[in-house]
Amino acid sequence: MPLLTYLEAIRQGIWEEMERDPSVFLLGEDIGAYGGAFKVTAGMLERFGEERVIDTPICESAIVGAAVGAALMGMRPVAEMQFMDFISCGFDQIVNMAAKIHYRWGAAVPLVVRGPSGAGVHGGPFHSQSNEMWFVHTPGLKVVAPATAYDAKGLIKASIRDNNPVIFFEHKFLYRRIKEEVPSEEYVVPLGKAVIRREGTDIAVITYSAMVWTALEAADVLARDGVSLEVVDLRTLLPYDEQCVLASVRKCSKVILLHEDTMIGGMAGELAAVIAGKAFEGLDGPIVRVTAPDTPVPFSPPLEARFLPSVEKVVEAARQLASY
Amino acid sequence: MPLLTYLEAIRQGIWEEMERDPSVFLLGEDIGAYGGAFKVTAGMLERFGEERVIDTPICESAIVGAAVGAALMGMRPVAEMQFMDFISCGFDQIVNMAAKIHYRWGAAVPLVVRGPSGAGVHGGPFHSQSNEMWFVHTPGLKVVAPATAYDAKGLIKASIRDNNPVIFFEHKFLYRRIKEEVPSEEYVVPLGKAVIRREGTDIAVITYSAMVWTALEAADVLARDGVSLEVVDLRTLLPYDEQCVLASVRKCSKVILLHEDTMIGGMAGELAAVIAGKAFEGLDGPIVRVTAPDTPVPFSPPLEARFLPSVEKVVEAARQLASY
Amino acid sequence: MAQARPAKGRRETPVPDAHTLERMLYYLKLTREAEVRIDQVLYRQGKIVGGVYVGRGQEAIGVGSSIQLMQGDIVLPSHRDFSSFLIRGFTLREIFCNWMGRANGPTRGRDNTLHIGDIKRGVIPIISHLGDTCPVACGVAMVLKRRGNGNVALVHFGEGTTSRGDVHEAMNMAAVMKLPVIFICNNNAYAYSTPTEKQYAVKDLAVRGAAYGMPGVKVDGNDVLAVYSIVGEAIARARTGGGPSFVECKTFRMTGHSAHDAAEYVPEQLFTQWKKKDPIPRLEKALLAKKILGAKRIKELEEEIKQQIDDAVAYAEASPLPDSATCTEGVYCSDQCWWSNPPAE
Amino acid sequence: MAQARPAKGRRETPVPDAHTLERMLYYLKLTREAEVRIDQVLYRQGKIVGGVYVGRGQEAIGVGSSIQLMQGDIVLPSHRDFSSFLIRGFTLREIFCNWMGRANGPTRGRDNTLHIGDIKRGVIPIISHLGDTCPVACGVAMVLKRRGNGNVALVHFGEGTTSRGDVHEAMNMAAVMKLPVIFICNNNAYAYSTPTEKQYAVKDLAVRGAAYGMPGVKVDGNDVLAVYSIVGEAIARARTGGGPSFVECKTFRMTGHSAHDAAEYVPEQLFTQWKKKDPIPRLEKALLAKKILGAKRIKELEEEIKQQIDDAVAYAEASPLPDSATCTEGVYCSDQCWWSNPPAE
Ligand SMILES: Cc1ncc(C[n+]2csc(CCOP(=O)(O)OP(=O)(O)O)c2C)c(N)n1
Ligand SMILES: Cc1ncc(C[n+]2csc(CCOP(=O)(O)OP(=O)(O)O)c2C)c(N)n1
Ligand SMILES: [Mg+2]
Ligand SMILES: [Mg+2]
Repeated sequence: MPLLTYLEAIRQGIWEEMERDPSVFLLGEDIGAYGGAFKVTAGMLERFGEERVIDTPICESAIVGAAVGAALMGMRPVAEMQFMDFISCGFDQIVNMAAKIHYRWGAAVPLVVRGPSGAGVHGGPFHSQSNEMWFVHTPGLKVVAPATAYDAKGLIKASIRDNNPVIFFEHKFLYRRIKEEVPSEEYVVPLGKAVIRREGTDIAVITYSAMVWTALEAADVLARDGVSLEVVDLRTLLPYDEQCVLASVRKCSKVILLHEDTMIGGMAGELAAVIAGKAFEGLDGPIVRVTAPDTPVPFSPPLEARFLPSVEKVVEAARQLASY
Repeated sequence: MPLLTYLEAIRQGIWEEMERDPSVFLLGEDIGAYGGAFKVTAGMLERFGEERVIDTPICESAIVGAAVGAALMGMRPVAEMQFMDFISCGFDQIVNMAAKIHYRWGAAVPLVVRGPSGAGVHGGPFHSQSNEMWFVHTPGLKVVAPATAYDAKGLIKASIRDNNPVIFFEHKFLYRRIKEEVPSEEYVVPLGKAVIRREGTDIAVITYSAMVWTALEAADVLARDGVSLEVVDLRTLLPYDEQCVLASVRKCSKVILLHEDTMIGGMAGELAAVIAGKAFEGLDGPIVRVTAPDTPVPFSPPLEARFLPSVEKVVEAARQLASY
Repeated sequence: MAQARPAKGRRETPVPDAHTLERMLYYLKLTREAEVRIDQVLYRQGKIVGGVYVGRGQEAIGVGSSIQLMQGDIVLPSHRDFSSFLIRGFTLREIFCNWMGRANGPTRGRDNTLHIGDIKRGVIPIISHLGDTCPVACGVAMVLKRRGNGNVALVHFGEGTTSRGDVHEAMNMAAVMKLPVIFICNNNAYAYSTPTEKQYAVKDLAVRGAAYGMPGVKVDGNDVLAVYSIVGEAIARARTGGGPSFVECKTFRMTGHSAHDAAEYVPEQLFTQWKKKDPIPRLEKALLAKKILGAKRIKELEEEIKQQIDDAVAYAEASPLPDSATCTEGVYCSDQCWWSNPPAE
Repeated sequence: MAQARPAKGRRETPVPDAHTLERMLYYLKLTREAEVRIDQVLYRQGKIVGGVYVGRGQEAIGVGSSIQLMQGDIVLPSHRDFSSFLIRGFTLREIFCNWMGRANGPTRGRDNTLHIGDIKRGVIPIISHLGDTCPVACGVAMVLKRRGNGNVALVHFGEGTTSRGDVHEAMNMAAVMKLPVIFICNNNAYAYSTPTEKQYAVKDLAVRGAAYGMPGVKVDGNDVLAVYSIVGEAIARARTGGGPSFVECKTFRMTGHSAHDAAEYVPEQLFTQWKKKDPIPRLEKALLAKKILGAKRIKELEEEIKQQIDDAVAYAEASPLPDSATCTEGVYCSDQCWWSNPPAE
């Protein structure tokens, strides 16, 4: 199997869907000749032409709105946000136009809004955000956040084929840091299905995106002192895989909810409610959240390091919880 | 004490702050001669003049952005969204410009963005939304949602005096349905402090805004069959009063989290995480969420009635939980 | 509707034939009467709840524009373009069912007023958030252009809406990409209570066209024939690869902003002045003068219109409200749930 | 800085005196050298991390504009207007500390590049979200207008940024309210990799002024004297109640979009053409010819500039990085936490 980076896997997934389905097309800023700020769409203009790889002016709201219009006409647009931080400029079109059309008048809106999100590259407050919760809280959307190259490819393909608006959060820190063997045979990873990255018995760590790797490292460390972590990668945040989460919690009876996003109103809250509501009897200890603090993402490396949940923080939280 | 509606209380609060502090001014659509779509600012143009009651074109992003600019100059702008649904059009200026300035370079941004939110008046999907969580999840903002006329006045005054951007959610269903005696003496209700609306012993119901009244009605019903509800009104959602919430939960050992907003990613999740994290030992039953379903707000009365959490739904949930 | 064919070269100003003229008068009168029934009767009877917006006095804009659309064209009406829905084939029964929140209305009671859409009939509805349909029209036009059948997208919005960023982003994008979309501003002098001088600082919004590199023209929005020809030219240009246009239709809102608004802020004489420019008598007189229609035929049309409205209202009132259980259906498009516009395979 | 006084009537085109001319040359050279140090030296040494944007070749816009500001005026520079910060009194030490994320930089390491602000010194920084400072400038101008001291707000943005809705909403609002704000478009021919023909469909963006009812003029952005007079006229108009203006400064980005971008998409000859129009030698020649400055004085300035930059870089490198514990401080403005710009009581 060929070795692909997380970024190459996304490119290949989009590429295959473009080959497979002429209704798939791309729009965004600098995605054509330049291939995108991170080169995700490199080579696509040459292969698919200007009609299917469309450079736009700087207008996120019009980019998303145009994607909705094209989707209503039966196309499958994939819109790139140069950074997912800038999705706030197209926010209204996503939450009010795209998300509600099917419920209101029954038209399918098959589109994907994708782009790089997350911190760890010293991008500062406006190039490092994790903005998934605005959309997880919006009925009618689907929200995806892959952690591995295999999933990134399989999930972008599934997202493009989905008949609903999908907000696809790629983690820029993983783009070139992860290299995996990815099968060249056709496959998709279904939306809404979590996966257990590591089997464990003592504490379930529910997480997604880059933090999956942090959790796995922490699991290695803890294994040495006999604490067994189970690591659940949600992969899709909306709809999320409640059954998988509850099963893992019931099995381990203790749970840590981990994400890079800030704490208040973060995904950990939603998961805590579902767990404390439906797996209450199964809980042998408090539900623990390990997340970023409630601040913007600071720029300077020492501050950013403090902002990001680390292996150390997960290990410490797990040790405390294990001894509860 | 004079009887005031919820709406009149807000008007009086704004009016008093305008009288007290010349740096307070208003901007928004149709707020001047017309007095606003709901007449909250009626009479203010006549009293305070065009320099302090500014009608704007239809441009929510520029309205919020201009409020930020004025706030940076030492003013205390109060911007009206004709409906809080339309705050999505000024979203980027709130979450990226207003919320992060103090953290980034230490300048105070004392502004209020206020307007009518919530359902129950057959407004349909775009005039009925509860959009508080986008802002509860944004560090640097404060989020307020009063349930009573007394609080509405005291909280709008406190919000105007606060040195941070405050998003103030008025519930349009309460505007004219609530009439209370409101003291004419000067008072403010501090941000960040919840209040116990009704003392109880069996189940704590944590809620805010219009649902406070639903909870109180449910408490009356349940009192008859000997189930005692304690009703906590958060009043401020960010920062929220963790101590009050935890104390009430520990006292009752069972909790229902109630809001009109949709469930996934709603405030109930955040509260569940804090409770299951910090009051775990105090819990004698699963954490129960009673919220709207995860759909847009439907228009037709039977659908809207089904959408809204009702006294019946709270009563039923409480009976089940009581018998747990 | 005729098939759109990309004409060779730029067309000359289109002139409506007698049949089209009669249809225009018919739709003007039907729209006027249907809306009167809505805000003067049903709303006051409490049979329509929530917000009620009508386009009284400005019916000529929707009629003069949509009447020219061909199969495959898409219109994105504003909240005051009732006529566009009728012309594109929505029945009065469907429309009244939607206004009354009935289960068998096009939105199944989920959305209100004219938030009615159907891609097959070429209508994409507004959302309340003003201006949001302008970028959507660009996306529609991207697809129409690529398909190469000479189809166009028509998007209507009020003059107040032009202050929103989305309108700007869309007009600029359409100009850069030479998209076949016609931006039609229904300038009715007020945005809720806000007069134009508090909305923009130019005499005519038509000048905005030049700011994007597209033709910008103003037209008497109360003259359905003038709208027909000016919008017709823009449509012809768009069909033949000439790109987008901006048309400012000057008209007047002959009601309050919505049914609950008495419009006390509007100087009375403005209503009386504009009453004289009512587009319906204007067309009627012209057709009678030109002997294109006789008084008798007009009577027939009015009879027919009254009957249709009575029928539609009765039908809607007799129709069921939605089962509350359906509240949670159809949030997502899956095989189980969605009732129209499947995505093309 | 002199005190702004609302002059009676409209001023004639302003002409810089000898002292101002020297300062302009000084700031041009200082900006050029400081930015060369940043992207050619410190970035390559890995001493500056994250995104690095410079304004090489377009320094005349910031210099020719900000040099005219008076006490109480506010400038909102773009990400390429390094000179505006210097002219308004930020020290090189402060600026380099910020670029290097030091604890004693103006943002205490929380934000990067030129995201540096201080109301007392009349600078409000951009956020990365392009165009967002335009509405902010309107709010600033509302306050300045009300105070009546003849102060103005100056906001810079690139030509690509004009495609964003916020710029439109702000320009329209400013025109309607006759706000004392000058919208300055630094048109450097590219937005990242996007050339102007993919950004807008007009020859000159200056025509946008007319779309809002404000003067719109274009000027050679590489001619600091031309910028000085054209922007000066706009400032004079704004100071005396004449309202907003739009100025399009034609220039060229002599680097990649950021330090990591080789700009292979830019035809080589464009760089060579624009090299000839470099604003710095242009002013230097003019001043030498007019004998306003001698070669010796210029040498002195260059010496001084080099020393200042060396000092600032050394100072920044010797400055501490922030204590990680401060990460959670200052999210809110309360008595405990906030270090500048207390709201006026
Ligand atoms: C983004 C947004 N802001 C505010 C409103 C509230 N609102 C509804 S209609 C209206 C006036 C619209 O004026 P105009 O665009 O001229 O259309 P008209 O109603 O006059 O036809 C306003 C302010 C809205 N629907 N959307
Ligand atoms: C809303 C938004 N979209 C996209 C970006 C990414 N981005 C940063 S700079 C830039 C190009 C800006 O071009 P222009 O406005 O011409 O300014 P220039 O860099 O040429 O000075 C882009 C697309 C952004 N920062 N903000
Ligand atoms: Mg109007
Ligand atoms: Mg540029």
